[in-house]
Amino acid sequence: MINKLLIIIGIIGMLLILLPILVNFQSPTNLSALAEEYVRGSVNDLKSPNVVTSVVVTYRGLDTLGEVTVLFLATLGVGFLLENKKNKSTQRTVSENIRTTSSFLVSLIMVLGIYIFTHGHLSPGGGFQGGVVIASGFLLLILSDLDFKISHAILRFVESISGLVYVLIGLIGLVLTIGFLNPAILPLGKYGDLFSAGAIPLIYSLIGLKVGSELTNIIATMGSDRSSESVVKEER
Amino acid sequence: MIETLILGFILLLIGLYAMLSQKNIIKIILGFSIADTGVHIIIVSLGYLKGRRAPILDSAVDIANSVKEVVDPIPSALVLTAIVIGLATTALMLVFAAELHKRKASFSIDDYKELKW
Amino acid sequence: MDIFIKIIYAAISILVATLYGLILIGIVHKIYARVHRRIGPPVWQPILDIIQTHGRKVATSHGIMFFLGPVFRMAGGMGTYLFMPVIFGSVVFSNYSMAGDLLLVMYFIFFGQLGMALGAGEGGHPYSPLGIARGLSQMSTFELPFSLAVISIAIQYQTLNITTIVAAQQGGMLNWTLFTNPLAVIAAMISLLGMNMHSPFSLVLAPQEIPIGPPIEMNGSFLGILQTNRALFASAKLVLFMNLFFGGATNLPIMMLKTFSIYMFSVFIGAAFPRFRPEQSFRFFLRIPTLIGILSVIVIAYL
Amino acid sequence: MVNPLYLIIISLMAGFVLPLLDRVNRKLSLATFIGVLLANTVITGFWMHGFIQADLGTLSFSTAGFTAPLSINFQLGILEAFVLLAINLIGLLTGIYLLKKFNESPLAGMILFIMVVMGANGLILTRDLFNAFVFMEILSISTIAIITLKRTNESLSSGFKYMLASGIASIFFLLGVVFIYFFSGSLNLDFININFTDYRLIAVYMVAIALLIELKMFPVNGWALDVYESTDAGVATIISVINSTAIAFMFYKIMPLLPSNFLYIFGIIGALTYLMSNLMGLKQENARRLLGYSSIGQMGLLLASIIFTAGLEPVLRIMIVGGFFLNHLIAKTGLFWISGLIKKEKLKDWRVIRSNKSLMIMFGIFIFALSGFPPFAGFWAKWEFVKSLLAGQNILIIALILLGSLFEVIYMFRWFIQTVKGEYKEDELSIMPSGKVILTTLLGTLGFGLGILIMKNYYGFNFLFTLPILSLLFIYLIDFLPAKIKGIMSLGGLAYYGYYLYTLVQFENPIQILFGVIFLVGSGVNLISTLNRSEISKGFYGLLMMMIFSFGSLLIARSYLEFFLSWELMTIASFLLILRGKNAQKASLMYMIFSIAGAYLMMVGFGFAPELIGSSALITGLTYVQLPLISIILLALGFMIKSGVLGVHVWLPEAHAEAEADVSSFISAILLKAGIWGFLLVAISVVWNAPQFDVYYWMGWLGVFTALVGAFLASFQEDAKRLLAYSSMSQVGYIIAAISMLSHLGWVSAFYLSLNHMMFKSALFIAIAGVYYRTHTRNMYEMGGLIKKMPLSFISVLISIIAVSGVPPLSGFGSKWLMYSSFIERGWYLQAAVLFFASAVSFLYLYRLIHTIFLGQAKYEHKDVKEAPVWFIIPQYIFIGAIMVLSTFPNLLIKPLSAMASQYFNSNIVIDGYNVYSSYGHWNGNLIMLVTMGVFIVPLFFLILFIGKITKVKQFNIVYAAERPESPQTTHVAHNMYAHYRKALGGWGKPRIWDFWHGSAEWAHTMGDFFRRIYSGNGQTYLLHIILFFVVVFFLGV
Repeated sequence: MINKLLIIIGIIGMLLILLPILVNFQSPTNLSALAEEYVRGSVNDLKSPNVVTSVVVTYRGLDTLGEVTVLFLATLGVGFLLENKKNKSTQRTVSENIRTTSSFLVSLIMVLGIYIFTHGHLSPGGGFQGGVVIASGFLLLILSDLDFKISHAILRFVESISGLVYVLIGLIGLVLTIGFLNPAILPLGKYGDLFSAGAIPLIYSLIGLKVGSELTNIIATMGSDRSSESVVKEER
Repeated sequence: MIETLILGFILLLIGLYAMLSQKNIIKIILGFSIADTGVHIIIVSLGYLKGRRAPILDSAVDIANSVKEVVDPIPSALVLTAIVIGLATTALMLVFAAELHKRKASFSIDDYKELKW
Repeated sequence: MDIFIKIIYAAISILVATLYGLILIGIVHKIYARVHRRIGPPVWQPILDIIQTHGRKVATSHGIMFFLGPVFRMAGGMGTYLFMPVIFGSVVFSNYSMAGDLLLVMYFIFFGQLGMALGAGEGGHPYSPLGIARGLSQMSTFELPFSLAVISIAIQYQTLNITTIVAAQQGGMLNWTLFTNPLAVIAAMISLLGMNMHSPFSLVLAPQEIPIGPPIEMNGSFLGILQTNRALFASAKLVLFMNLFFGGATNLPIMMLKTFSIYMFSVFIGAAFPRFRPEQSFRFFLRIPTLIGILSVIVIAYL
Repeated sequence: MVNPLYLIIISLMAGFVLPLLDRVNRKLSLATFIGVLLANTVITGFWMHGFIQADLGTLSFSTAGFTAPLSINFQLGILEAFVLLAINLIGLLTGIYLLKKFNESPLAGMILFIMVVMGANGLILTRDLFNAFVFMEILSISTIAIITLKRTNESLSSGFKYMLASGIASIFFLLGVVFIYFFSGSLNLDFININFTDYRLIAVYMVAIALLIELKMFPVNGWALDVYESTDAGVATIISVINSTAIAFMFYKIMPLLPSNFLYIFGIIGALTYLMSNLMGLKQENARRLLGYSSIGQMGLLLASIIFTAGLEPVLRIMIVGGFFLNHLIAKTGLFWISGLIKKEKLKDWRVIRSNKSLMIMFGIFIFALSGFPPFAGFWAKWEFVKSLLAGQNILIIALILLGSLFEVIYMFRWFIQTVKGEYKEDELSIMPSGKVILTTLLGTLGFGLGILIMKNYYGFNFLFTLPILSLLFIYLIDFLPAKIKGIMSLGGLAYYGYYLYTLVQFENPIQILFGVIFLVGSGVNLISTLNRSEISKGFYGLLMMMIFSFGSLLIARSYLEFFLSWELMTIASFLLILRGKNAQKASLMYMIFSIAGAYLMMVGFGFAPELIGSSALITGLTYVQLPLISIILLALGFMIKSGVLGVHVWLPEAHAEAEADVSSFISAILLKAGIWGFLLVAISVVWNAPQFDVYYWMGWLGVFTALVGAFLASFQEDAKRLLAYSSMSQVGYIIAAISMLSHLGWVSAFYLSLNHMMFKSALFIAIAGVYYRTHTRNMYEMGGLIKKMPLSFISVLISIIAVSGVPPLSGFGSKWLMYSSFIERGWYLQAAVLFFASAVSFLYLYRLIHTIFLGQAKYEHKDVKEAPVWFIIPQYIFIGAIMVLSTFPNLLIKPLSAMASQYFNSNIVIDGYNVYSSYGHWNGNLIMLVTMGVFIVPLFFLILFIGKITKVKQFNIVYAAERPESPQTTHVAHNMYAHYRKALGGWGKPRIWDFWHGSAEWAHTMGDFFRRIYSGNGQTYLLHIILFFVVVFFLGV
């Protein structure tokens, strides 16, 4: 009872604290100085139409590297926790329709994913989005094809190599003393081209690969882990 | 946009309330996810400028006058990172939940107080 | 040469005091006997007793400290007496009062008691330490009102020098401390009851409980010395009280008269009251007399 | 220099490449793992070196070819370099520590470890708020994942609780950062230049609260405790040290954004965390969880110090914050490591540590460091912190911190004592891996060295002040020698030291010489008694010399800090000496607690005191300053605790009784005088600059009642050493009262009594030590009749008790005479009466002491007892000889003492030949001695001449109702000797003070137990705490 009351007090308190922000909220009419510089710089310095991509990959590239690391850590943690639990998955059947459709869809999904991360600097999307799409393709495979076994070794290899190359690309900038993660190590090219904006498409592709393999890894690990259910059954 | 901002706050508070009041670990994680989503919506709505376009300077945008035409790209960039981190956290939480369940066959958070005081 | 004369004077002084003390004890015995409707022993009986005990051929000793106990006791008695001026203005009876003041006398009283306690302790008889424990405890309690009284008169006369205190009380009875500072005198006189160890404060020698008390193992010459000392020590204490509270004495008869009166005070009280239990005695001293003592200090110092 | 970005890059590359390398060979990945940590350490080491060599300012490193605020930048200044070096070094060492574990567990452990370190590095370096968020997430996710390195139910559930809490914290942080961007238009700390007032406040508030949650502040820290308790020792180390440090540094970085009223509240929260977690720690029995409480407390202290040193000059600030930081870093790392080696949960099971000497010493070092003892960094930090807080009038914070520190000392030392004194069985022994032991030893040595470095380089202490520590180390090196050789060497060293102080340091004031005699000559003579030790006595002489040299330093200290340092060193040494006693657990703990409490009072008292002018010894320097009243009271209280004044005396009998026989005399005769010395110093400052309120009048009363109560308590003891201890308390009461009089005669008597007490109490304690050595009991009723077996001891006890009692003609009377004369002269009449009473009562215990041991009936089991060993007899007779000389020729002493006191007061005693005249009376010690000898000799000769034949009789030949007594036990009146007195005292005889302290301790434990119930173990409750904390603190601040 007291607990309930305290929860309500807490939530109401939070509300009261946050309310002034809503009350005083005024939608800005201009970009902040920093945002303006990003918008201009994206066109002029980086030749990348997608400003968000410029910010994500270049200006705040360190964040993105960190972000990739966080995902990497989560994968690692998931693997670490669910290790050595390769119980047989419970029997279930998959209809023929789904199996056929999915095998057809998967290739399309993969292509879409690759498209998204290679065109990250031109259109909406990017490495993460592409990676997620690829992972969803694998998810579909795992769900539909019971015999589908994805090799953790390959996933890990892709994951490691793409991460390593990503850091190395950044390192080249540092070695050339033009700055860590500076995409200008490659020619900037023509504005709007696929092969433009320096190393941005390359980095985004690597991110795409890495995110894709990591998420797939997580899904695969979680999917293969059925031990909890079996324990429950035994207890029942 | 004030409407989405309000929505974000409501989601945040709903999420927090769920985290505080639900006993089921999965529901608590869901609560966290809801709150996290609320935060993401708040971030995006803070960067929104009325009547402007996404910050992708393709042919539809007047490049010379781009700063007057697009919304703030920074929150968009931040939210991207935030989403991924949120995803990672949620995944890890779920794995913890699974592992806990494996040991005690319970999803009630009240069952996991071996350590106290 | 001076020092030898001094020693001779001291010897005379001690001799007189001892004889006086012995006769005093004899008189008391006589009084007690008459109260009991007996004829009683002659007044010189204590002297005969001493001669008799010294005449014993054999003395039993429990060890060196036992041997020294009576010596300490006697030295304490002699010392206490010698550090006091007995008769105001008399060269013979001024003793070694120049060695120290009232504090010295008060502390030298302990010398003999401590030594005796040690000697008796070595005797190994359980009654000795029992008596000593009672005695020490009671001593600590009556010392409190007594010290308050002493402090009170020290404030009053602005000195701790006994000769000066006596000098200040000269020139008529009304100058005595008894009249100028009655509260202090009351406190001190009640303490005196404890010091003299007459009933109701006769805890140490309490014949029915711990027969004879500390000196129970003493015999022969040891006992003789103790008896001698009892007389000397009694008169020393009386002289101290006389000096402090009753104007001192300018000659021997006055001294004897005054000390006799003081002594009779405790004798009469003792004849009238039964003995306290130890804790009753301790509580008694820590209550009324102490309050009177504090009062006397406050009255003298702050009013 | 290497770009600090490499700290991130190398770790990341290693993290990504390790899964591949591990396929090749595990050895390779282990090498890489260590290589990365080593590289980090080397890089930061170079930077630290660079910053020390030259003032490089703060350097900025940007990324992506753009400068801040466009891109994310790192900042590296000396502060960052220092913190980075520290955490990377601990990271490296802990990595090595965990190497074996990592070799056996999945690869993920190593990667996660590297990532924790990387996250911490990034968090410290980055200037971008959102980037900080990312690094914080890296840090917490990798920390959470690595918690499961030890796979148990507990670690999993605690990890989940951690996730929930850090999830909420990250939501707050993220929202806060975004709001900050929304309001200020920048994410870079260097470019945020608006004030976060009114509704904007929430932005920075959320960031700050998120950091406080991650810093595990009270009460939002329940999850952290579970984590500390359940995870692997190495992991706990990195959470406690690396993780927390990085977050604390982050807080430091956002501090400029926070409004001052909120900063103040956060500071209070920090101090409160320190207090509460230590209070709750009192009830802990699980070692790991206790360390968790302590870690959290230390973080609170660190936070408070970061906040409240904001206005100080940088060097001082580094001294304080850095001191606390390093202290926590080293001590906590060490303790967690040891916990990993011990593998025992319960505190009391840690006694197996005794099987490994060097680990045990390290354990001690960490405990002492954590409790803020010199020479460790925490000591200096605490000193400066309290001083700066006082300058800022932050009394509340000081109270919180010192109280918290006291609680910490209590449980830490309880643990320490339990551990080093506990008995362990052979089968409990576990073999400690020597590598880890060496690592731990290295760490302890590092901490010790750092402390010495601060001492030498920052403060520039004179050689003499480090001597106590050096002597401890030196004697530790030669500890294999027999005790006698060490004893003689110590004696020689002490002699030279005394000579050195006397001739070369040149005392400024004769009072120093007097106390020099008490401290050094007294110690020297007492030292002779220790030569009786036949075994090697490991550690004994080192501690003893440390204590003695600390006494010396106290005399010549020229600043408050020098004095306090020596004081604390003395406390350490004496504590460990007392702890050597067989059953000294409780006694030494009480001693430690009271000493620390006193030390804290002193610390605050010194903090209030005005700066000294010039560099003369305190005894001169203090004359010219006007101490404020509060300072006088606190200092005096602190010193009185050490002297065992009424109310705070409860440690004293315990410590005296339980210490080794030859140590007790040092404690009673000399250690208590250190308190007197301090008390005197305070009094000296008051003589010419008296405060408005006559506080000394009340201290006088306190001293007087100490004398009385001490005498009574002594009379009721059965234990000889306890009796003497209470007797010391009583005597100290006299001295305190005499000093408090602030008059010439009062001080003369105080000096006289101090010296006298040193002599007779030493003689008594050594005599009792001799008796104990022969009879193996301290209970007086178990002895009796020893006069025939131990006549020499008897004589020395006899003379000593005559000196104590003040019976003429011995020197004790001099002190009594001076005392009463001065009291009456000063107008303290009633006090004088109480003292009369006290000294009358003192006869009770003195007689009890000598009678029950030496007189009465000898016990059968003592029939073969011999005289005490010659090493006990020699010092006794040196003291007895000195007492006799001073009794016969009191002028030898009175004259110089009078001269000492007349530096401060007009002399009103006249010394004429052997006569001493006060305005009230006079005293001729020499004549008294002669007369006494005369009146003693007359009856003696009379007796010898006239006694006739003496029959020596055997035991039991007594007049006992014509019966033979049953046994000595029933005949020897000794047990409960003054029962009737106790009965007469009624309710006054109850041990109320003891009950009070007992009650206080009980109460504190109950409070701790009450408060820790908030940590219900339920992760959801912890969330609720967080939300409510968020709300409540906000409304408090607004």
